[in-house]
Amino acid sequence: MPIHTCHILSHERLSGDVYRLKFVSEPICRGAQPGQFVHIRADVQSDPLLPRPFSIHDIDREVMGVEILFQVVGSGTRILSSKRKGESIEVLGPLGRGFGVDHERRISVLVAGGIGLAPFPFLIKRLRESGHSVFVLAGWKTVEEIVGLERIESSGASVDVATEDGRRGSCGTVTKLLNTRLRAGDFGSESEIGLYACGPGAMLATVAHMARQYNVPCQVSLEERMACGVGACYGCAVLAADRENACPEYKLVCKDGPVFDMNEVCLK
Amino acid sequence: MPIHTCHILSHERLSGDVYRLKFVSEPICRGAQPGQFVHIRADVQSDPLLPRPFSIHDIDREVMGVEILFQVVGSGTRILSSKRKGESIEVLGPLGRGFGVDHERRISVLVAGGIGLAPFPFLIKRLRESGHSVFVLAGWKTVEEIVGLERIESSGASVDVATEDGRRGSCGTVTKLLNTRLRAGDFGSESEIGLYACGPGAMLATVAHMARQYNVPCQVSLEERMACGVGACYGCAVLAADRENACPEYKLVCKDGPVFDMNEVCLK
Amino acid sequence: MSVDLSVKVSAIRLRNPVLVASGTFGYGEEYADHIDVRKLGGIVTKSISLHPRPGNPPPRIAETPCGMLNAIGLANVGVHRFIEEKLPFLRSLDVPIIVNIACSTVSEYAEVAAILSECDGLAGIEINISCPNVEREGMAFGSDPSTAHTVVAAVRQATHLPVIAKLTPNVTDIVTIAQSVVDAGADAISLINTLVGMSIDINSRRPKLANITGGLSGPAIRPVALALVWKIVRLGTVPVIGVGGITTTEDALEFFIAGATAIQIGTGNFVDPRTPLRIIEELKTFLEEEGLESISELIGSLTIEP
Amino acid sequence: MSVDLSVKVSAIRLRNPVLVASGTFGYGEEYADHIDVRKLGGIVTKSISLHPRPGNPPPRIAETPCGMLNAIGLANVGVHRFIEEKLPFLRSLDVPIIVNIACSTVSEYAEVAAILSECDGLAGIEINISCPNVEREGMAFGSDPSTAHTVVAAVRQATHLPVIAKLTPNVTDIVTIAQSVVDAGADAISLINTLVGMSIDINSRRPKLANITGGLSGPAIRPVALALVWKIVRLGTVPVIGVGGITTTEDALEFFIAGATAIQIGTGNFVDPRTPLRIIEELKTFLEEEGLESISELIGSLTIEP
Ligand SMILES: Cc1cc2nc3c(=O)[nH]c(=O)nc-3n(C[C@H](O)[C@H](O)[C@H](O)COP(=O)(O)OP(=O)(O)OC[C@H]3O[C@@H](n4cnc5c(N)ncnc54)[C@H](O)[C@@H]3O)c2cc1C
Ligand SMILES: Cc1cc2nc3c(=O)[nH]c(=O)nc-3n(C[C@H](O)[C@H](O)[C@H](O)COP(=O)(O)OP(=O)(O)OC[C@H]3O[C@@H](n4cnc5c(N)ncnc54)[C@H](O)[C@@H]3O)c2cc1C
Ligand SMILES: Cc1cc2nc3c(=O)[nH]c(=O)nc-3n(C[C@H](O)[C@H](O)[C@H](O)COP(=O)(O)O)c2cc1C
Ligand SMILES: Cc1cc2nc3c(=O)[nH]c(=O)nc-3n(C[C@H](O)[C@H](O)[C@H](O)COP(=O)(O)O)c2cc1C
Ligand code: FES
Ligand code: FES
Repeated sequence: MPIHTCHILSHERLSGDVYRLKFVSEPICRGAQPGQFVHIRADVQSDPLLPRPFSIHDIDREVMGVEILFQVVGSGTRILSSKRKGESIEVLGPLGRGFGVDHERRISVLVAGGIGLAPFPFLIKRLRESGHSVFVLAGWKTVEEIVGLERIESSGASVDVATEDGRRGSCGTVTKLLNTRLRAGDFGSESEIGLYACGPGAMLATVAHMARQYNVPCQVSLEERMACGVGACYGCAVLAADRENACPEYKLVCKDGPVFDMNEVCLK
Repeated sequence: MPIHTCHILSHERLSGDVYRLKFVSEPICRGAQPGQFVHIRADVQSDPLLPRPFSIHDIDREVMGVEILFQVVGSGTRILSSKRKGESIEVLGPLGRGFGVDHERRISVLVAGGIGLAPFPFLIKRLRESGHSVFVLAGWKTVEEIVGLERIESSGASVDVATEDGRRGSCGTVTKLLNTRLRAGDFGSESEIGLYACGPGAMLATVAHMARQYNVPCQVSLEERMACGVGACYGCAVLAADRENACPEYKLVCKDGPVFDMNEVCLK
Repeated sequence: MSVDLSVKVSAIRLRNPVLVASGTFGYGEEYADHIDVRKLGGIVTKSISLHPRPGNPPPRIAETPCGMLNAIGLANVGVHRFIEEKLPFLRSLDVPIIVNIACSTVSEYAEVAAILSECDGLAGIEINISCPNVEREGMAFGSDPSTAHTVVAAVRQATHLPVIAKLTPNVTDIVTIAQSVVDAGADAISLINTLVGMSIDINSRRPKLANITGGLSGPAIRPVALALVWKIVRLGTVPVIGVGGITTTEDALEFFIAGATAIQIGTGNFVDPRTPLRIIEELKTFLEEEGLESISELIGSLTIEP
Repeated sequence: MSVDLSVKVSAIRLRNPVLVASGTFGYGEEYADHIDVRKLGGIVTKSISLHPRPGNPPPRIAETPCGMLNAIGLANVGVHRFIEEKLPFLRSLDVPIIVNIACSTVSEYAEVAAILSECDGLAGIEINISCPNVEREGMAFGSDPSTAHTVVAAVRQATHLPVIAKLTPNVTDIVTIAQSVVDAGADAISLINTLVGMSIDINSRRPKLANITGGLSGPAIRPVALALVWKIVRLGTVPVIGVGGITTTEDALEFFIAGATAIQIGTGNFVDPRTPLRIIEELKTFLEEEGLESISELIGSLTIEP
């Protein structure tokens, strides 16, 4: 899909530094898969120069709207956060390989760390359409950071929260919560479970570790610095699995991912 | 005066590409002389990097407002034009040497080419306060470009317009108009006249030429690319008068000017 | 009658003078879903070496003011897989294909050039001489006139294809280097490759690139590229292809006015994949508005007397 | 207890490590109405030559992406008027004053250094060796190790003041140049001076600078400056002063972490004259937040192992 100029339908600040922005794009609405991303330039300015990648948060077919959920961490996201309804942004996408819906395993457990929740509303829709039961475990450091949960709650998934400050849901990390739930067999039979995870690298490594322990498949959504977003610059490499001691081999997050099977890449 | 952050009081588009912006600055309001300029950064962005110089158009003591009149010609002025009321800009000033009010010559003739009208409302105020009679000759290429004239008309100066397309005022350049008026003795006795000119380089050279012919003093406001605006970088040099064949000597527009006596600099 | 954008870079005929730069456009296929690559003036491939190279560990890129650093490490599939897997698609486009080659020894350069010479449908070879020379303490081939001469002469001997030498800006005296590659038989010169740069994450106090330093590209370096292009154009030897920080038609025009016969878009593809095609269209408009019939009337039209 | 920002650049003691760069702060007085110049770590003057120089014809500056080009042409009042007209004010500030010198022959360099040595109240001399050497076809003194050595040795002989050699980035091998100026007796090295660049007005088809090419400065060049600073720091010979594109505290921190003992703000003064003072304040906050007692704990703290 060529890069195109997209009109902003709505833009709201959900919490201190997290925003939800909705823009119109018929091609993305029609073509996107959950877990894919869009490469966005807030403006035609040349500083920052490069587009910024964001997971597709949700799509709204009625208005051909595409949503992203993003956190302000630097100049690119700051400028994006200043865009108003009615203005436009430049969007390239949908890009990359999204989540595969595992039709053999109809109990889907989605694990999110912080803003890693971003791609899940769209994924939940797709999973529910395929008749899966969906459990979402979402973790944050503090209760103040919790954001975007209503969308998940109203999606028909059952939601469990973990906070490290213990002021909402279970106390501790989301991976600790996952472990508890898996151990207790809360989701159902292990042979029915498929894991989908998005969040910081360390969290993904822990989730993958548990997945191996419990012998369930796991898909992880990775992040890496990107330039082109389409596999042309070789910028967004991640080490392929089991390659640490051999001659290294790399995968490209933008083209081979951002969603990988946990066994394809080296997580740490 | 240190650089300071100034609140925008109003910002209006007067015509296709000309804007009038008013910001609050008590120090500039109190300290400025007509013909001085302010060095403005529309934002803390780093592209464009440098501040842009603008003449002080007018000041409004009641609200401590400072106005500039500017034309969009490139990225700096484009970004400035997008600033809204309530936002703020970074301002260094007042800078440079403004117009000297010649108390011996109480008939002031102001000649403006296009956006060169910018510094005149403030100058007219000062001249009128000093009891001068003020004539303004203002020229534009086409009638569509005429902008900012009401302010002059309501200032108590008598105004004469020239357009090159002949669709308003006299037909031709403003220097042709000046010549006609001087020849006809329309302003009064030559020994009473002082000329003040702002506009493109070629226009200033012609005005200076006439001033010599009619033996009247003339002050010209010059433009040159600026970096520091305070005389520190030596970037805004203009050739000093009568130096073309000798070892060159330069004046700095930001420190020695922007207003010069026509005999100080080499105009062409 | 419409304006003529065609140029000749030595024996390479281009329908229009806007190419995409090595390493920024993969093997052509990556952008094929996003723009009509058939309209490009030409495609310069990612640097190809004799054997496949995995490239450097991540992070490989970092953004800098109006620019970016990269330390990809010449990741590529190697010349054999290139010919098998990548070339058929490229050939199908009916666009001049220039293969950029990068090696660590002189004999490897010659070998890769010879292998490529056997292939149909290539328009030329661009030699990336900015790579570290493993035989000489990793110093870049292109930073010394005599090693630059050796590499270009070896490639020249190994192939009948037009040879473009791509120069590095990280040198004291680019003129001597340019002269030596021309003496060695280069048909054209492209410049510039990236400047050496570095960036540090102040929180972790680590370099932002795993490789510590990387190559700076993008609008930030455009003035440097333009100065060097103009310097080499003035030698009046071979055609010059301008590369470095071009993202708009105005940028491209600066290079043509300075005397570049063609240009390459690198980082500009990342900023907006439409960049090269937009420049091609807007060049036509510009020439029409200026009353020029062909781009060649613009090339080298810089006025330098006061 | 408050954090300690003081550093020693060889024998030059600075209360804080933030200086203003030559050519961007005039003779100190120009900015005195706008900021409290007494708070600066030090002031490096505009380059001074033996005789006054008018400088180049205008236009002398042009803006480029995240940077600017200048071709001021070393306009200055000459060493004698400097001492009479400019030095008294500078001396009154109680801030370390470093006089930057730029000449066209080796003997002029020595002469200017000797004249300055007679003055009270100077903290050091910075040698701008990027100037064209009129005795060698206008090649910059600093682009060759042996001419760089000659100039620095001549100045070293002529003065007891600490000598800082300011290097140009427009060279193939900055390490050799650095080693030669250290051998010649430089007490410290500052870098970088500007990169050579050019820009063209596409409407008039003329260079934007009357001088055709000029020096590129500003954030655009920061990655280049940082890479070179890090390279010279690793030699471990003399203290290094980092210059190039610093406009924020984060930028400054990159240079300290890479190992610069002090920094200079150049173009950053034009962007906002408060830049150096703001960085001084924010450095204190940063150190406090990191739990460091002095800037020296930060200097050279780059981690490069994975
Ligand atoms: C496939 C993909 C999907 C993403 N989806 C989302 C999303 O849905 N919502 C969201 O808020 N963010 C998402 N991100 C991260 C987002 O792209 C970065 O936060 C953004 O690019 C930062 O830009 P900036 O200019 O604000 O920050 P910068 O000033 O560029 O950097 C600020 C900090 O953010 C980190 N960072 C910047 N870019 C990346 C990146 N590409 N990957 C990892 N870390 C980075 C840097 O390490 C740096 O410390 C995604 C990233 C990828 C690769
Ligand atoms: C003392 C002084 C007072 C000024 N007062 C006013 C004013 O009251 N109203 C107003 O509209 N403009 C005024 N100008 C001109 C104004 O500063 C420029 O138009 C502005 O800097 C252009 O910035 P830009 O980024 O939009 O354009 P750029 O992209 O930088 O340049 C666009 C074009 O404008 C020309 N230009 C840019 N800067 C200057 C400059 N400093 N001097 C001359 N030409 C320039 C260039 O040649 C270029 O072709 C003044 C300039 C000076 C030096
Ligand atoms: C991510 C990236 C990868 C690159 N890889 C190569 C390469 O493999 N071979 C080469 O000769 N140049 C390579 N370059 C350099 C570009 O071809 C070009 O010379 C340089 O980026 C300057 O142009 P630009 O500013 O338009 O990007 C690469 C540049 C970038 C940004
Ligand atoms: C307008 C201007 C004038 C300069 N004049 C001099 C000079 O006279 N002597 C000198 O050694 N460096 C001079 N420089 C170089 C600066 O001191 C500094 O090395 C360079 O600009 C890089 O730093 P920056 O990016 O912070 O500006 C000048 C730079 C500029 C922008
Ligand atoms: S971002 Fe360019 S290859 Fe992935
Ligand atoms: S703008 Fe710096 S001296 Fe005038």
